[in-house]
Amino acid sequence: MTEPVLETRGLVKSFGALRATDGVTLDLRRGEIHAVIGPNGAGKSTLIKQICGNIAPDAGQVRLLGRDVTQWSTMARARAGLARSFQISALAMEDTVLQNALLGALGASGSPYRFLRPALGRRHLRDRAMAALDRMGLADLAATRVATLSHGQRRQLEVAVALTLAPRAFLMDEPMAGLGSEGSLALTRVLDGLRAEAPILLVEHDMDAVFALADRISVLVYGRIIATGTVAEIRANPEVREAYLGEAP
Amino acid sequence: MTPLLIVEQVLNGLQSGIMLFLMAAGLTLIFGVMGLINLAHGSLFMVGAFAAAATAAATGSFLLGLGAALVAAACAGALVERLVIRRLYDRDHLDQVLATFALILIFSEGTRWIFGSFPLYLDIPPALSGPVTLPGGIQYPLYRLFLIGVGLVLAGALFWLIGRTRLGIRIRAGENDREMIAALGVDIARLYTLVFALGAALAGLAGALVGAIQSVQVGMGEPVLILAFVVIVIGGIGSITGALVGALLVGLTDTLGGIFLPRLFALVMDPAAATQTGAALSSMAIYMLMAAVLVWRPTGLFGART
Amino acid sequence: MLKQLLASVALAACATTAMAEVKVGLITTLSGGGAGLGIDTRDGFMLALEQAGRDDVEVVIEDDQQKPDVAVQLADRLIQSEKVDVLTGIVWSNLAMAVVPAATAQGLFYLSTNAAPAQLAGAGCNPNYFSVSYQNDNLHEAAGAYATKAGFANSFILAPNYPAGKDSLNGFKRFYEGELAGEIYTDLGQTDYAAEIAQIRASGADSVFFFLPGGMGISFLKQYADSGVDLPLIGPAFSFDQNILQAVGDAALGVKNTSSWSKDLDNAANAAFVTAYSEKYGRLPSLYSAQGYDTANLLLSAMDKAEVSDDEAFRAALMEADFDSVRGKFSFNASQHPVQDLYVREVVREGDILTNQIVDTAITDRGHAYEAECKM
Amino acid sequence: MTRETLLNALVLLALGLLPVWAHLSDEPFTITLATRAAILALAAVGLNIALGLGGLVSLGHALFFGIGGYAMGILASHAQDYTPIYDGAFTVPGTKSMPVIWLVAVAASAMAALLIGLLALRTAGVYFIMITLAFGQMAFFFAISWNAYGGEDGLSIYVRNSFPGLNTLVPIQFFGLCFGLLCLILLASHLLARSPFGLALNAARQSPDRVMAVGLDPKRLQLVAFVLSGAVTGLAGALFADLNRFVSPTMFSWQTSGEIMVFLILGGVARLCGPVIGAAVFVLLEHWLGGLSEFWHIWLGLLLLAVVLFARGGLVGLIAGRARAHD
Repeated sequence: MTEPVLETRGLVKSFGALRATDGVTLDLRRGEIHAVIGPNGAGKSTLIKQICGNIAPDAGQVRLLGRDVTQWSTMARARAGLARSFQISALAMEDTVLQNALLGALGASGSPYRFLRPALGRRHLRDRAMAALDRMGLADLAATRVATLSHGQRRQLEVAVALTLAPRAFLMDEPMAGLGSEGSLALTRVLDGLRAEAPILLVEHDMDAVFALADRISVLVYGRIIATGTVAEIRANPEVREAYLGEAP
Repeated sequence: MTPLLIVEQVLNGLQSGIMLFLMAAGLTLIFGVMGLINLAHGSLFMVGAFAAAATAAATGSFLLGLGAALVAAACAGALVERLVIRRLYDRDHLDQVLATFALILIFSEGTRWIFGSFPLYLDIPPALSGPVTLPGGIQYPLYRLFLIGVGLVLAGALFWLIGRTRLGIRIRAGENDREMIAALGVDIARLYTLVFALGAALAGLAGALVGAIQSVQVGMGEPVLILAFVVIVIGGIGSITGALVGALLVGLTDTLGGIFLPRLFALVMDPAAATQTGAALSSMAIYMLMAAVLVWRPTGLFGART
Repeated sequence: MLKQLLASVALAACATTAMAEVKVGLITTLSGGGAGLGIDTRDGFMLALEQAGRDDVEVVIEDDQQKPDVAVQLADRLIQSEKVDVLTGIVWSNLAMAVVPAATAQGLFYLSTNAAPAQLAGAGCNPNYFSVSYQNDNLHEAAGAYATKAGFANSFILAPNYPAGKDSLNGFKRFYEGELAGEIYTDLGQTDYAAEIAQIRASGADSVFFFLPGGMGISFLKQYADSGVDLPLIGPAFSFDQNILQAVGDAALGVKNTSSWSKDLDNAANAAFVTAYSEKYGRLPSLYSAQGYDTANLLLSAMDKAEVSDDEAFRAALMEADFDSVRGKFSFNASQHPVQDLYVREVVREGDILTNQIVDTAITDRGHAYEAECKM
Repeated sequence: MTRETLLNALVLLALGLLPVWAHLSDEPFTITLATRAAILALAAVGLNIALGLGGLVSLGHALFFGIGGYAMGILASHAQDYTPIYDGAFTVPGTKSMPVIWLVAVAASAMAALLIGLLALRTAGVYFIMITLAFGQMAFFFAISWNAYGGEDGLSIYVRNSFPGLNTLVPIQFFGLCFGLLCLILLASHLLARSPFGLALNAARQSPDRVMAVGLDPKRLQLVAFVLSGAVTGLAGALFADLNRFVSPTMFSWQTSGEIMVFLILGGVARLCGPVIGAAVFVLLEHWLGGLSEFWHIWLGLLLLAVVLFARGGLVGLIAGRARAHD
């Protein structure tokens, strides 16, 4: 078997007495969508932050493309090919859609210290940004300010920015949150097509989307993975039903 | 340098620190509760001193002067809060800096307009003047002991107010979550005015207390303001404990630095050069302390970690 | 080039009016914490003009806010737009250093009502620069002379850590023959002197000399009086000026200070000045008022003898100092600084108010220490 | 956008032409005022890079202004006294040449900005405001007690420094020099705002998390902005010193920092010509109000208050409407 693209090994993070993640081990393989689900307070945010490098784990490892990146900064991980989208969208609200996409392209180019020629005049940046916008159906809105976009459009832009990075792995933090059923459906289609380019670690509350998309699902409860498996396996797992699905009416 | 002299200088450091605390406490409360940078806090210090001097001159009573300082500063604070500051809570720090910078100009020149360009007279009441002999034979001005005492009592009262009373609970709630105290049915606008007036009153009182041994003049507030900012930044903005610790640190550094640095330099250079180098460095000492603290702990000693 | 321009303007003026007008630019501090000094300077200066009742002097008054860059701007404006002939009025040495060299280089006369830094007295002296006040070191020198005369042998001296402070202590030491119990430079603008007073107490000194102008002096005097240290204090007049004394209160009583002028100086010009000033402004004059008054009278006396457009003649007329100084005898030395007596005053209470009384003369006919350096 | 472009053009045209008119009608002081406005505007343009684009509220920009000023003062005073600055293994002479002075001013203030930025950018928000203030105060007290260069008295330079091919003593020529530099730096800052760096910096101010997520380091972007900003303000300081032919610690005072910030906010933060309008209006007010009343600070204060409370976005915002994204 080839090496997983992204992998965590026994990630532990405590806040005082609370163990937010308690030895989380999971992997993301080429071509798959791996969903992480769990009730509120299960430690999903803490897990994401450790994978992205926002917080350092007390113990354990994060590996990206076979390299131990646990000590790496967020920026270094992004440059190494890990793209993320934010649960609460973290776009530059005063800027246009295109400028936000350009930022991604600029990040991918790795050389932001160019001071005189306009960013828009740089062909390779612009093409890359427009391609991503096009794919998310945002090309027509390129000149629109993000602040005036609808919630759903901002979600799409989040994904578009991630796309500009041409990453080796996606980490998506509840991309469906707040989208209507139509929006979810559209995004589901996009993500479905994306997995061929780079695998997606999908942290999501929307069960319909998860069950529609995921090749594998891991269930996080109280900081621990209690089960990992295919959709069918997870549906059938009694422990999961009791701990998690059981709670949801 | 005798141990007695060192003890005396430590007392001096404590005294200036505790007065700084009165300034810094209001500043840090106002920042903690309302998220506001108030550059005009020094003006309230000045208002207190002028009110005290004018009242004491008219009535001959220092005590009445202190009362007037409290009332005048609190009123000025409440007024400014209602007219100006209230509109700045949801603005960024930049607007707050500019607006309160404008307030300094208005307060300073307004005071000069009313009281003229010459310093006012405010003296220590006879009952508190002159030195007393402390154990160990230290001759120490009674008034400075009085300042330490008043400062400690006020600090205690403030800790009690914040920690033990309903108002304190609301203030602390306000620091954590504005929406929550609105949900609790507290009238936020009133709470803010009250906190601002409280901070102003503390500054005004400090101005009057210190004014008795200093020069009551226009512009007296700004040096203290900058020191008070240094204090709350060292202590961690929003923390009363931090303000106390920061104030004492700054007071002691400032006082002791001025004495020991020249002596330190005298060990390695000739006396005249040492005196000047030491004096130069000691005037920079508290800023170096502040920079060092911030580099070490970017949110101050007792500030909330982000 | 500019000088030519000015000359031609003056010529044009001559053609229209019978008498040559003199235009004076008075730059002084009228706002902010140091405004009191500038206001006194202005009031003294204007009183003299008013008394003379002349219409051939025009004064343009500007507020420098005690900021050097503002002073420079104002000087530029007065020179370029108002085309003044004479500049005067600056209180502070650092502002004078910013304005005077450039102004005199452009051919204007500068008559100093107060600030007279060493640079302008010595190597930097200029034919167009006259100090009507003193040389900055003078009052400190007088204090040193008095300390020696009074038999003090172990003085503790302190001043703020800036050039005028250093000049002050050097000036004191120039005429002081005893030992130093200690020498301290404080922060500029410092308000608390507890630490310094403790050092004074511990030093075993027999007297204290201090130079702390403005609010610093008020703070120091109050705190010193309250500390129980009862060593005799000596200082230059700046901390005992008429306007400041009331704010210091009884803490200043009995303190000796040195000055080139006092309101009780016994001469007719002074008596008339004090009366007129008090009547007009409702307060007693200060040293700054007196210097402003003298400067205006000096200017008027020179105008009677020469045209301001004639540099050489006007300079000679100024040098004569043919006016009734409120300081009694007054003359200029070769570097165009006063030669005058320096007095010791004591703070006394007169009725409701505190004021100064002359008790001694510290130095007679004092010029200044930098004369040899002035090549003019 | 067009309305603001028009306004910018008008403002620059007015600032550029007024002195020409003044020169022709022999009003040299008007030229001096315009020069002052242009130089102060340049200082604020510098701050605008850090504050407007980078969101770094620095209350310590007087430090760079002062360093620029002292660079001029030190170099020129040594040249004027014919004493070398350093005379050891090799000799460093003073100079009266503006280009050299500018270069030194820019390099020195950029170095200072780099060092201070490295430390100060560990903090954020109010702490950043305060730590920059603290560094400014440190420099202020240092300058006061720096006897070798005049301490509190400052340094006087008797003759304005020279620029090849110009007679800088002629007011209109010196103005032209300052105005030319202002326009050049405005153009540069216009380009900067649209450049890849400007884009990234702008995003770093609004959403540092996003910037990190695309692999860029927001702190480093801000540090570079701070250095550029300090360098421009330092250049303005050197010019200001040359305008006055004088430097003093006042240039380092926190009020100077406050005033530079006032120019910017009065005109409009993050607007290309905001600093220019702010500085010009401030200089005019100072000149007019100062002549009207001894207590003109009160009116200035009230006016500033009115701008903050009722004219958000400063004067440019008032005239040209809300800021738009750069495109």
